[in-house]
Amino acid sequence: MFEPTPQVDLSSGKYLKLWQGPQHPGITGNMALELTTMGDEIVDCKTHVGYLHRGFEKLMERRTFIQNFPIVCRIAVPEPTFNEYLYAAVVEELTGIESPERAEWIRTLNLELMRLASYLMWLGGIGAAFGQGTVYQWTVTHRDYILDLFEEMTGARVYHMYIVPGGVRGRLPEGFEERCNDVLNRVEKLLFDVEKVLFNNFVFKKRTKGLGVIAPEMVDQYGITGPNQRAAGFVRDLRRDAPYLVYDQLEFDVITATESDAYARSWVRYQEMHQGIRMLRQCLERTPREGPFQARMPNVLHWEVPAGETYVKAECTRGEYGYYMVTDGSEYVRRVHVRGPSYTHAIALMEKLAVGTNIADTAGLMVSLHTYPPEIER
Amino acid sequence: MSLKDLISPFYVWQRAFEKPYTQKRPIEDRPGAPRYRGFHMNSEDCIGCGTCESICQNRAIDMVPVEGLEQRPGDSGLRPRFDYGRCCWCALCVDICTTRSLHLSNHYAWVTEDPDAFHFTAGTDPMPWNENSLGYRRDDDYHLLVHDRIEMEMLGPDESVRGFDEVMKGYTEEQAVLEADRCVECGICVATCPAHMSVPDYIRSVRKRDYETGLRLLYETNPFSSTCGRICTHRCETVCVMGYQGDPIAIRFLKRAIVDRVPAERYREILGDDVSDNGRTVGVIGAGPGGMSAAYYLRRLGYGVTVYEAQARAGGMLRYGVPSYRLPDDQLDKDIDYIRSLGVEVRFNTLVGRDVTFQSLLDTHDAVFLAVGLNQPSALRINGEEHPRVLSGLKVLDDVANGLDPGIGRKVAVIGGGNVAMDAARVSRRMGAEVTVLYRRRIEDMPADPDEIHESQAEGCTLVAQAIPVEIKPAASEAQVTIVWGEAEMVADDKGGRPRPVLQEDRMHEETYDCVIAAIGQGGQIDFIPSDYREQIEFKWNKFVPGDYQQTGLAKLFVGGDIANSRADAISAIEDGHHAARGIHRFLGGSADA
Amino acid sequence: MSTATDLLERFGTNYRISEVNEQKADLTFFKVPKDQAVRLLRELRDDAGYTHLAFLTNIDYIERGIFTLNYMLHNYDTRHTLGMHVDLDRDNAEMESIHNMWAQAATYQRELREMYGIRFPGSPRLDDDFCLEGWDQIPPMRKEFDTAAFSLARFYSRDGRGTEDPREHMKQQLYPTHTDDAPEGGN
Amino acid sequence: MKDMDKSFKKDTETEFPLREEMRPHQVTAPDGQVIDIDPLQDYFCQEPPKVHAKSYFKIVEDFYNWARAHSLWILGFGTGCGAIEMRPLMTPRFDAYRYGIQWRPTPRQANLLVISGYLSVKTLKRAIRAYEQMPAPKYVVGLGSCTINGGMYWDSYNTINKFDEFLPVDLYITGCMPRPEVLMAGVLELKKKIKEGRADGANRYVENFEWYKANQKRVIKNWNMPDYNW
Repeated sequence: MFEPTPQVDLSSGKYLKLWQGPQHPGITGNMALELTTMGDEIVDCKTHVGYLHRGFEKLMERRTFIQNFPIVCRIAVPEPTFNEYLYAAVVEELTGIESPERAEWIRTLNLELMRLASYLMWLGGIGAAFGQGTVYQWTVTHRDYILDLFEEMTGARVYHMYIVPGGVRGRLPEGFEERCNDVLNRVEKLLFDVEKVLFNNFVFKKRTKGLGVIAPEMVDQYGITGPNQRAAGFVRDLRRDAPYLVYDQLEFDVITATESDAYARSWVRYQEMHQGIRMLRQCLERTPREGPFQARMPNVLHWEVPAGETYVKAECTRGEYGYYMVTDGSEYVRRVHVRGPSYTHAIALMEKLAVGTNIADTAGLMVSLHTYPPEIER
Repeated sequence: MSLKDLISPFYVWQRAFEKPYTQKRPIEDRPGAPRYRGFHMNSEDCIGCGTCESICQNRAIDMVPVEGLEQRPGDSGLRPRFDYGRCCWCALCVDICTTRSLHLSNHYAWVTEDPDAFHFTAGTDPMPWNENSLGYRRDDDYHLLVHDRIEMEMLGPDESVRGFDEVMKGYTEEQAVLEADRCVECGICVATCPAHMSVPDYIRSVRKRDYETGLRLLYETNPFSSTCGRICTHRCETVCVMGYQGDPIAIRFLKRAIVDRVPAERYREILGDDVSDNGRTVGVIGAGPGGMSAAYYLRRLGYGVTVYEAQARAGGMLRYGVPSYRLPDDQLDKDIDYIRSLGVEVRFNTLVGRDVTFQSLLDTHDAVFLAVGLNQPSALRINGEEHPRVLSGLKVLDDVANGLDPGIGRKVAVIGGGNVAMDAARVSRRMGAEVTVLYRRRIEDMPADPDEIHESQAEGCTLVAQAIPVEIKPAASEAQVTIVWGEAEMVADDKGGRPRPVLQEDRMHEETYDCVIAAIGQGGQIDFIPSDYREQIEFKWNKFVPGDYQQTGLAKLFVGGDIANSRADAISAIEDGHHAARGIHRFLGGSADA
Repeated sequence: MSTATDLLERFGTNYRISEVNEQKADLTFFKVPKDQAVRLLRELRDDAGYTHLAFLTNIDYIERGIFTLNYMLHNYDTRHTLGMHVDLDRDNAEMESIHNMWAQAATYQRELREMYGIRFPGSPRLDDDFCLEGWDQIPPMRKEFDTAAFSLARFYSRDGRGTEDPREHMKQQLYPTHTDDAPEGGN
Repeated sequence: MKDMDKSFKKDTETEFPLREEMRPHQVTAPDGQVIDIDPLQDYFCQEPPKVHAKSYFKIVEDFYNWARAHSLWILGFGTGCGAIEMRPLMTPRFDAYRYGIQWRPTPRQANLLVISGYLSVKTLKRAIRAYEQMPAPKYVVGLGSCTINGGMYWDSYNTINKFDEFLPVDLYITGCMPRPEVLMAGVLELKKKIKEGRADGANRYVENFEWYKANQKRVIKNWNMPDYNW
C-alpha cells in the first residue's frame, strides 16, 4: 500500500537533504536518491530516474520488426540477452513462427551464461558496497572470461544481438564446449572462494542481516518478483512455473530463503549461480550439434506481423522480465511495453525500505535489491 | 559471530600465489574473436543495390557514387558509405546483403580527434582492416531473405504437348503475394528493363494485393502488360539481386499476377477513359507491340491515331509469332481491345506500299511512326535451301496462329536456337511430330529463353548442339528432305569475343526428315519507302538507326520495334513506341519535357 | 484452461465485460468500461487471487481517438494472467488512481502522466518529473509526437551525409532521355 | 507544474521554476539562529572560468604535460552503456592502473571525463556540472558512436546527437559498444596528445564559453542552475 511521505520541515534545521547520485554507487547504471536524513538516519527517500531514458518504446514504434532486434538488447545494459530472447519470443508468438529445437537449446545456453555473468557483476557490486573490494576484482575478472565466450559465440562482448526472431544467428563455434566448461569450472571454484570470503565474513553478516527486510505481505503489494521474492519464502520461479525454451528438460532447484533481508537475498542469488552452472553443464551436453537453428522467415525488409497482442515473460536475474506487444498488422509495432523487475524494486520498494536505515547502508541495500536503471527508464 | 567467520575472510590470501591474470599488452594481445563484429569490409561483388541502407535502423549507411566505378545494368555504381557516428554493429547489413559482398572484420579500434572523420566507403576507401580475413560472416544456414522462388503450377510435359493450352498456369493470389514478398525493392532491375517499368512498385502492389494501383503502374510504361506478363524476355530477372544467392524474383509472372486479377471490363474504370482530342493525327505502320504502344500513348496525349496493319488481326509478331500455349489469344486481345477502346483506329489488311502509299501517310498525318517489325525469314545460306520441304519458322507459326495446317509431317528438324526455333519445335511437337533441333553453338549459348529450352526438352524435343547444317539434299521421297550437318568444336576467339563453332569435316551426319524448319533469324522489309526518303534515313545492317526519341532523318518519321533496335523483343518495341510517342509529342510542340 | 472463462462468467453479471480474447492458455485479455474498472480490479485482487500487478501501460489508438489502458494481473495459484483493457477518451484522458491497491502503481501512473498526459487524480507525486526533465513538448509517447523530427530540430545531426537512391541514380546515369515523365498513359 | 493546456506545450520561463531548496529561504540552526540563504548566490562560485595559461618556458610546460599525461584520473561517472565496459579496465585482467589511470568518485579529484555513450538531456546537465567542477587542465573523451552523431539513438527525443556542441571533446572512440581495449587505446592516444600539448579542450571551453552555454541552454530547458558553479 502506498504510504504518504512524512512531511518534513527542511527549514527547521533538524533535517538534511542529501542527494546520492546521479551516479548512485550501489547500482549498475545511473540513478539518484534524494534522501532526507536526520542524523545519519534516513527519514525519507525519493528515487530519481531518467538519466538513461532513451525512449525505446517510442523508437520501437518507428522501426520495422527486424530493425527492432538490434535495439532491444540496449534496454538492460548489463543483461542484454533477456531482451533479445523476449523480443524474439513475443514476435514469434504473434507471427506463429516456431524456432527450431537447436535454437532453443542455444538460446537457453546463452541466457544462462548471461545470468551467470550478470550475477557475477552483482556479486562484485555487493562485495564492493560492503567494503570487500577483492570480491569485486575477482568476479568482474571472471565475468570477463564469460564475455570472451560470448564474443566467440555471438561476435560481441556485451551487445550480442544473437537471438533473432526465428532462431539464433549462428551455430556454436568449434571447441566451444571445452572452453565453456573450463570457464565454468573456474567460476565454480571462485564461487566457493567468495563464499568463504564474503558470506562467511562476520562484517558482511553483521551489516546485511536484518537490513531491508521485505515482509511477505509486501511481496504482492509491491509486485516483487525474482530472488527478492524467493528470499521472502515464496517458491515462485517462471522457469519452473511457466517453463519456456527448454527449461522443462533441465534439472535445477528453486532456491528460497525465509529471512528476506539483504543477506538472504544475496544468499539466494549465490545459490542460483550454482544452479546456473549446473544448468549450463546440462545445456552444453545436450545442445544438438546438427539441425537448423533458424525457422523459415518471411522477407524481413517488409515484415508485417499479424494484428494481435500478447505478453511474454521470462525469469531474469532480477525477476519477471516481460514484453507486452500490440500489433496492428502493419510493418510497425503499435506498442511495446517492457516490464522490468527493477521498476518496482528500485522505486516503490527502495523508497519504502530505505526509511530507517543508515546513509552508509543505502548502497548495500540497493545492490541487495539488484536493480538496473536502464530497464526502468527504457 | 563464530571464530570461523572471523578467520574465513583471510582465505583471500590464497589467491595471492596464483599466476597473475593481467594481460601484458592488452591492445595487441587481444584481437577480436574470429566471429567478432568489427569494422565493415566490402568486396568487389557489391552491386550497390542499397539493401543494406534500407535495413539500417540507424541510417548509418549512405549510398554514394564512387569515382572510377562505372554503372552498368545490374550495378548502380553506388557503394555503401558508413557513418561510424551512427553504426551499432548489429551486422544486419551483412545478413541482408544480397550479393554477400559485405562483411565485418575483427578489427575494432578507431580513435581520432575529428568527429567528422568517421565516414568511409567500405571496400574502396583504404582502411587498415581491408585485408582482414577474420570477422563476422553470415552463417550459411541463416537467412533474412527468401532465396527460393515460389514454384508456379504448370502443365506437365505429357499434358502440354497434347494441345495448345497455356502451359504456365499463373500464380494463385497466395503464391503471388509470397513471391512478391521476396523482393527487396532495390530497383536495380528498372534500368535493365527496356521499358524501365517501375518493377519494385508494382511488385509492392502485388504484395499489398492492391491490383488497381498495380495496373496503373503497369500502364504507365507498358500497355501490353497481360502479354508481357507471359512472354516477356524478362531481362530484369537477369540482374535481379535475389539471383545472386538464390532465384531471381519472378518479375514477369508477378506482372501477370496483376493483370490476371483485373477483368478487362474494369480497365477503363481503373485506368480512366477520358481522352481528349487535340486535333492532330499520327499514322502508325504496323499493329505490333511497338505500333500499338505508340498508338496508346499518343491517344492518351490526345492525338488521333490510325494504325495500318497488313494482317487481318492486330498484334503483329505477338499474334503470329508466339504460339498460343505461351500467349493465349484472348490475353493478347485483352491488351489490344483496351487500346482500341480508347479510340485508336486500326485499318486491317492494309499493307503500306500496296493498299496505301507511304507518301499519302506522310501527307495526311502530322507524324508517322513506323514499326513494321521483321517479317522476312533469313536464309540459311547453304546449298539446296530452296527445297520445298524447307519451311520457315515464321511461316509455320503464322499458319498455326491462323488455324491453317502448316503440313510439317511426322519427323521434323528445326534449325536455330532462338525463341522462334523453340516455338517452332514445340508447335511441331504439338502437331504430333518428332522434333530435332540443330544449333551451331552450345545449349548455354542459345539466345532462347532458358525456360523455353527447358520446356521444349521436357516436351520431348531433341536438342542437338554444336551442329552446323552444311547442305540440304532432296530425299528419296518428294515429301521428305535430307539435311547434311557436321559436328562443331568451340574455338576460343582470339579477339576476345564469344567462342566460335568450327566445323569438324570428319564428323558429318546425314538424316532425312519430313521437313526442315529454318528459324535462324528474320530481316525487315522497307521497300515501300521511296528511295529519296531512304537516303535521308540512317540504316545499318538493313535496320533503322533512330536518333533521339526514335526520330529519323526524315523529321516526320519516327521508327521503333524490331526493325529499329538490336534487341528485337516485345518489351523493347513497347518502349520504342512509348519513347516515340514522347518524341512525336515534343516534335509537334507538346510540352518541352515530353 | 477454463479459469478465464469461469472467471469472466462469474464477473460477467456485475460488470460489462467485452472483447474477451484468450491469447494463450494462461493469458486472457478483456475490456471493461472505465467506471467499473477499479471496482473490478479490487475484486479480482481480493476475491479471485489476482494479487500481482505485473504492469500498467497504455496503448495509443490515435485513429480512434482513444487510449487503452492495460492492467496486467497475475494469479500465482492458477498461474493465469489477465489483461484488463480500459478505454479512455484521448483528448481528456483521466482515470481513477490505484496507488492504494499496489504500491508500484503510483510509479506507473507517473510514467503514464508524463509519457501520455493521462491524469490520475490523487496519485502521489504525479506531476513530478519522472524520466524527462524540462520537457516542453507534448507528451512524447503520444502517436502524434514525431521523435525523429524533434531530434533533428533540437539536437541536430552531423553534416557530411547524403545518399542516392540506386534506382534514381541509374535513371539519371543510364537513360536520361527517358526520365521525362510528362506523357504518361494510364492515369 | 504540468497542468495540461490544450496543446500540452510548456513555457520554459514560467513552467520550470527553481527547485524549492534552490530558492532563497531561511534556515533555523540548532542553536536557534535564523540564517538567510540564497543558494544560487551562496553555494556556487560566480567567477567565470579562465584560460589556463601555459608556462613561459617550453621545457617546463613539456614537463607539466608529461606529468599530466601520466596521471589521468577518470571521473567514475558512467553516463551511458559504455560504463559497463569501463569496469573490466579496473580489474586485474586489463589493469588500467599501471598506465596511471584511476577512477575517482568526485569530479574535484578527476581530470578526465569519459562520456561513455549516449547522453540523455537529464544526464547532460549533470555532465556539464561535473565537467565544470573538474580542475583544469581537464580532458573529455567521447566513447562510442552515440557521442559522435547520435549513434543508434539518433532519432530519440531525449538523447543528444553531437556531443561536441556542449563540451569540448579531445578524442572520439567509435564502437557500440567499444571494447575495453579501445578505451585503453584511446587513453594512450590522449596521453600522446597531452604530451604534445594539444589537449587544450578546457581552454577552448573558456574561449568559446558563450557558444557552449548557448548550446547547452538550447537543449536543457529547465536550466535551474547558475552558469558556472565549480
